[in-house]
Amino acid sequence: MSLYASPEEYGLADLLCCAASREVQDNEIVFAGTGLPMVAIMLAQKTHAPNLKLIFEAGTLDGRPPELPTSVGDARCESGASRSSGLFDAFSIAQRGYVDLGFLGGAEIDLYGNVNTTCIGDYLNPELRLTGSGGNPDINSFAGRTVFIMVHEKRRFVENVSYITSPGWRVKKWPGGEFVHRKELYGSAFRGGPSAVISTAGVFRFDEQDGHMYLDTCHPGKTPAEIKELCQFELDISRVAGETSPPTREELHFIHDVLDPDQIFIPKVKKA
Amino acid sequence: MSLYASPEEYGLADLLCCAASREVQDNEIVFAGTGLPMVAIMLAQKTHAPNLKLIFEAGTLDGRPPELPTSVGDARCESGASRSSGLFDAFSIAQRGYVDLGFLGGAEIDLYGNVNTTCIGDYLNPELRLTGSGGNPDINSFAGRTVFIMVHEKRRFVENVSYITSPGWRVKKWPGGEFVHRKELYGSAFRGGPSAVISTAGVFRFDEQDGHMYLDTCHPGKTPAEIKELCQFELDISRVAGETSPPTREELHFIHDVLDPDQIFIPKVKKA
Amino acid sequence: MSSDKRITLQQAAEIVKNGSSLTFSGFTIWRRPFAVIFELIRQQRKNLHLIEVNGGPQTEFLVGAGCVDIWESCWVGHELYGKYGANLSRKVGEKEILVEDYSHAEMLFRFTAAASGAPYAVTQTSLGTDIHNPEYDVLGRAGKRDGKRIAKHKYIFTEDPFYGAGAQILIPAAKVDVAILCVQQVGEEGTVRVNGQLYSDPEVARAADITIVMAEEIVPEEYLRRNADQNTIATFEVDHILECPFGAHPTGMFGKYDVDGAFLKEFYAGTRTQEGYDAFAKEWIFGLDHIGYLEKLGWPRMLNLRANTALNYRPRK
Amino acid sequence: MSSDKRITLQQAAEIVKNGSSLTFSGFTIWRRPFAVIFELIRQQRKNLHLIEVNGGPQTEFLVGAGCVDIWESCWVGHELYGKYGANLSRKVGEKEILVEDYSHAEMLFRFTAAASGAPYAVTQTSLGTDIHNPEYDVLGRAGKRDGKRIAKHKYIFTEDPFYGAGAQILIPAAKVDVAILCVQQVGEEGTVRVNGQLYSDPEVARAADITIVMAEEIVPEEYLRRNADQNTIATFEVDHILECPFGAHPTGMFGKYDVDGAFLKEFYAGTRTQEGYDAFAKEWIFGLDHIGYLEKLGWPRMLNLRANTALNYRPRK
Repeated sequence: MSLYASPEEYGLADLLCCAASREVQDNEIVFAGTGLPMVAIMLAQKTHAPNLKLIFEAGTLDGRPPELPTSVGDARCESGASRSSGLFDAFSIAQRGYVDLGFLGGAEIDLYGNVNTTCIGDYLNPELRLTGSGGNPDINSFAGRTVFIMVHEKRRFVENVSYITSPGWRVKKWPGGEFVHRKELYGSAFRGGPSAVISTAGVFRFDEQDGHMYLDTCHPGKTPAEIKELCQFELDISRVAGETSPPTREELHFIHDVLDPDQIFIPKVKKA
Repeated sequence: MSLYASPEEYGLADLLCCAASREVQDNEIVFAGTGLPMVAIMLAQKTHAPNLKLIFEAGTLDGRPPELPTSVGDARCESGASRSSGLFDAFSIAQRGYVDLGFLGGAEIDLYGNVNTTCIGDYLNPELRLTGSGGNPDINSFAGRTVFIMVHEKRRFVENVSYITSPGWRVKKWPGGEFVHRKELYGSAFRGGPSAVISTAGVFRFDEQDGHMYLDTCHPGKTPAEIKELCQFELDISRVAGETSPPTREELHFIHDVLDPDQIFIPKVKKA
Repeated sequence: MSSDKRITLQQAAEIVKNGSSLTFSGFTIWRRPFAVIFELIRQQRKNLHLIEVNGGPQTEFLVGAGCVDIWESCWVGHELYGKYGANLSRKVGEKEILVEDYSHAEMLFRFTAAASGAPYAVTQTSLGTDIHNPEYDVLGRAGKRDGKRIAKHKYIFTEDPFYGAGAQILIPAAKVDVAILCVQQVGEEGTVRVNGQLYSDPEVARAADITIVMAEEIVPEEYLRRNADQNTIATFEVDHILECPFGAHPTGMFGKYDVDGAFLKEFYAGTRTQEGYDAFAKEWIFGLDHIGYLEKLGWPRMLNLRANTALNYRPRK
Repeated sequence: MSSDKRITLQQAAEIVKNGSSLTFSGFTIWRRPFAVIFELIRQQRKNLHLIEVNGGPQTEFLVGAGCVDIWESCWVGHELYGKYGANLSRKVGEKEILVEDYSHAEMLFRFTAAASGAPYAVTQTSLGTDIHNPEYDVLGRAGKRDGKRIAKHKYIFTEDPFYGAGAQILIPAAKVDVAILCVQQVGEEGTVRVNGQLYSDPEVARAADITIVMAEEIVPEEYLRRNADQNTIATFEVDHILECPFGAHPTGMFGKYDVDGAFLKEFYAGTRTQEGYDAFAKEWIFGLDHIGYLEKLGWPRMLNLRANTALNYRPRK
């Protein structure tokens, strides 16, 4: 039997979860958001990164929840942690530079990895007010790398996001608002930026020099041309490395039998 | 039997302790330093101020130590406290404005209540380096009132202290260093200042308008003229209210039988 | 002295005046002081200014009821049980509410500054985002920045002069009139012991001018003082206390009960429109008191949320 | 993974290089990492830069031994057992050491800033004192303010621009190479549980680039993780651990042993002169290791300091 699952054995959420999980390296300190990223990180912990340290924004440090928390404030976060305290600790630690990797989401993203979770349309007269920033810009400002997990629709991969909630590789320099490279603005607080976007179509990375997103791998069944068509900005498809690796059978086992058996975040695909 | 002890029944340390204790009002939040002030505050707690809240600088809030701590970092501080944590809490609470009263000491004091605990002589070429500030200026900056307990010697009650460690009613405005009223410098952080000096000679208070120290009460056996002679600056003795009340028999009982039976801070005077 | 601080739910709500600024304990859908929130809605409080490290169902209930004029925070939603704050979103669209956006860390540092008596904090978060867009200073545009309770500036740009660390953002301390906390235990004199994650409760309690603590149980002070290093908030930081079991429902409480996800889902699904909100409030808030609310929820529902003592949450199987 | 972080006393001292900046756990005469302090003296470390929230016997021992070039802090002494720091005082008089004075709260806020990754803090303490006298910037006068490890300015005066609160002092974050902590318990992976007052241990551990934790006992991680909300410092903030019973002697440790006042008194009385210091060091430091030191102290002395488990200190009667 193959290491990798065959297409009928997994769903899109499984694929995203496993792709996200593989962004984690062993021994890293990872800032976990609610939802699929939480499953992805715990999957990494069960597989290739047993020594990763998990920080929950609500205040649990080096957490090892025995049962999947439904959010970062969940009572389950505290079980087995090295220390449970509060947001002051979590954000102080993050700003101090301890965090290697954060997982985030967004409603819109631009070529530079700027992400919007605040509103659609003019901020002062919005078509739709969203949840707001949460810790998205903070984790993105403080961590060495951030990975975004997003639904891929053309209206989400846009030329200009309605509101830059979370900073990409080229950001606005205030008070003027001209775009500059993140490195220029962040000074000695510069530690990196978005390192990958895992969408429902493919995996994207960034050229740290010009700050542009490029397509790294296409999800099984998708072509670079199709994916380019799903972006309003000019997507670089010259550096495609191939196809996104499917989930392994071991990964699917951990996701569905151990981590999320109740399908809270990841639905189970019935075998054909 | 009189409420008050007769002169042969108490020592100078008893007198200072009781005078200090009487500066505490019930329900106040009091920042306690090591030594005699600690006994004074706990004496107030046993007598007229049962609801005072004691803060120890090292991080114990609303403490009720069953046995006298020998310093504010002592393991005894934690027993029976509302919360034990650390300096960040103690100083945050103080800067936030919770503290009504602090007790402090000093090596030198001037007319305005500026106190020195740092060095004798030129700071850059000192005759004698002392302990340094500790929390003296902090408690004095943050509390509503501060009371200083000092040995009264002419070399200590000076025209100009060698170094202003802790701010009085008229302080130096930097970068120039000209003296201004404390109120002018502290802005909305102004909450008060030194309210009393309890020396081995008498009790002194301050005119908050001109910021000058004046003699309030003379300790038994001392005259205003004698005390004036013990100050290098021009001491106002026009407002003397009388003699410092001696310890009561009840106070002496608490000091020697309950709080400090081992005479750690306050020696016991044998009855004649 | 032991009962000085005790008040009732009604009195707790009455301490919050029309126009007060207000903040809460908890985090998104955990440990929100719902029994007081419901009472505020019953008492039809108006013109509230919410300043929250993060929002959640409590924001949505108050906003939907028309209690809130200004919301300063970073996030609102129901986590897994409702993607965003539909009531806030509706009122923003209808310009019935002013929203001032900060980042999560900024809100936390604003409360930390206030809690330690500093007028502002310095941070390097969120540089280059529209959170710092000078055009998007909503309270400034509305002429609300009087420099008293609302700072003269939303933020100020500066540079680190000590180590050359580059751009810094100064953000004003969060000044709030009242903080309402919902915790597991409070002592008779006000000592608070929070179990599990503290969220931003210590900062919030200290930042506010008046702090009200609603607890699952009021316990003897002496019990809490036996282990001072396990306590979270000291007596003198707490002005009023009240006991109110299940006071956080429908949000959860570590060690006591889980989040009532079904309740939140129903609220989220049913209150996209004002009519929907009004119907929900009519059913679940008005005409009930806290005991009536619990009786309406019923024993089976509440027993099903009950946390396991060894685990501090309700295991899924 | 469980033994990765373990080092010996000798190795702990070797991590501190000549010229390192260094700070410690504890408060005045409590929980100072003396076993490592003694080892640093035996290894004749030089040119150390101590940055301490407050000083104490550990300062005096290192300063007397000639290990220290710069001391930034606010206080040194032995509390009840010695009025001031006689070794520091002597070396200041002889201009063998640079002393930079801040206030106690300033030192604490400097570490808090460093611990939360901010380059500086804002405070209103000590306004109008000589602590802020521009002439008294000792490290500036000595040309040490390179803006790297030592800030370009001792402090900066400013005004609150948000609420008009008036004069403010900006003080630089405390940047330190190594923090050495002495605590009751550390887990195999580095989780620290401090009992009793925390002093400034959490800030100090997080501010330093390298954090070494010496504990009375190394315990199974799993034991500490059963009650995560009682732990003080998380695994990833700790780089090295070692077990060293009675490692804080002659200072005290909550729940374990009281301060050895007689030892401190003898040190204070005997080390006013350099000759006195050298004789004391010859007797108590050189030629001994930690076990030799404990044996020299002897059982009766140590049993007499032992804390009562119920009280956490040794009752006087």
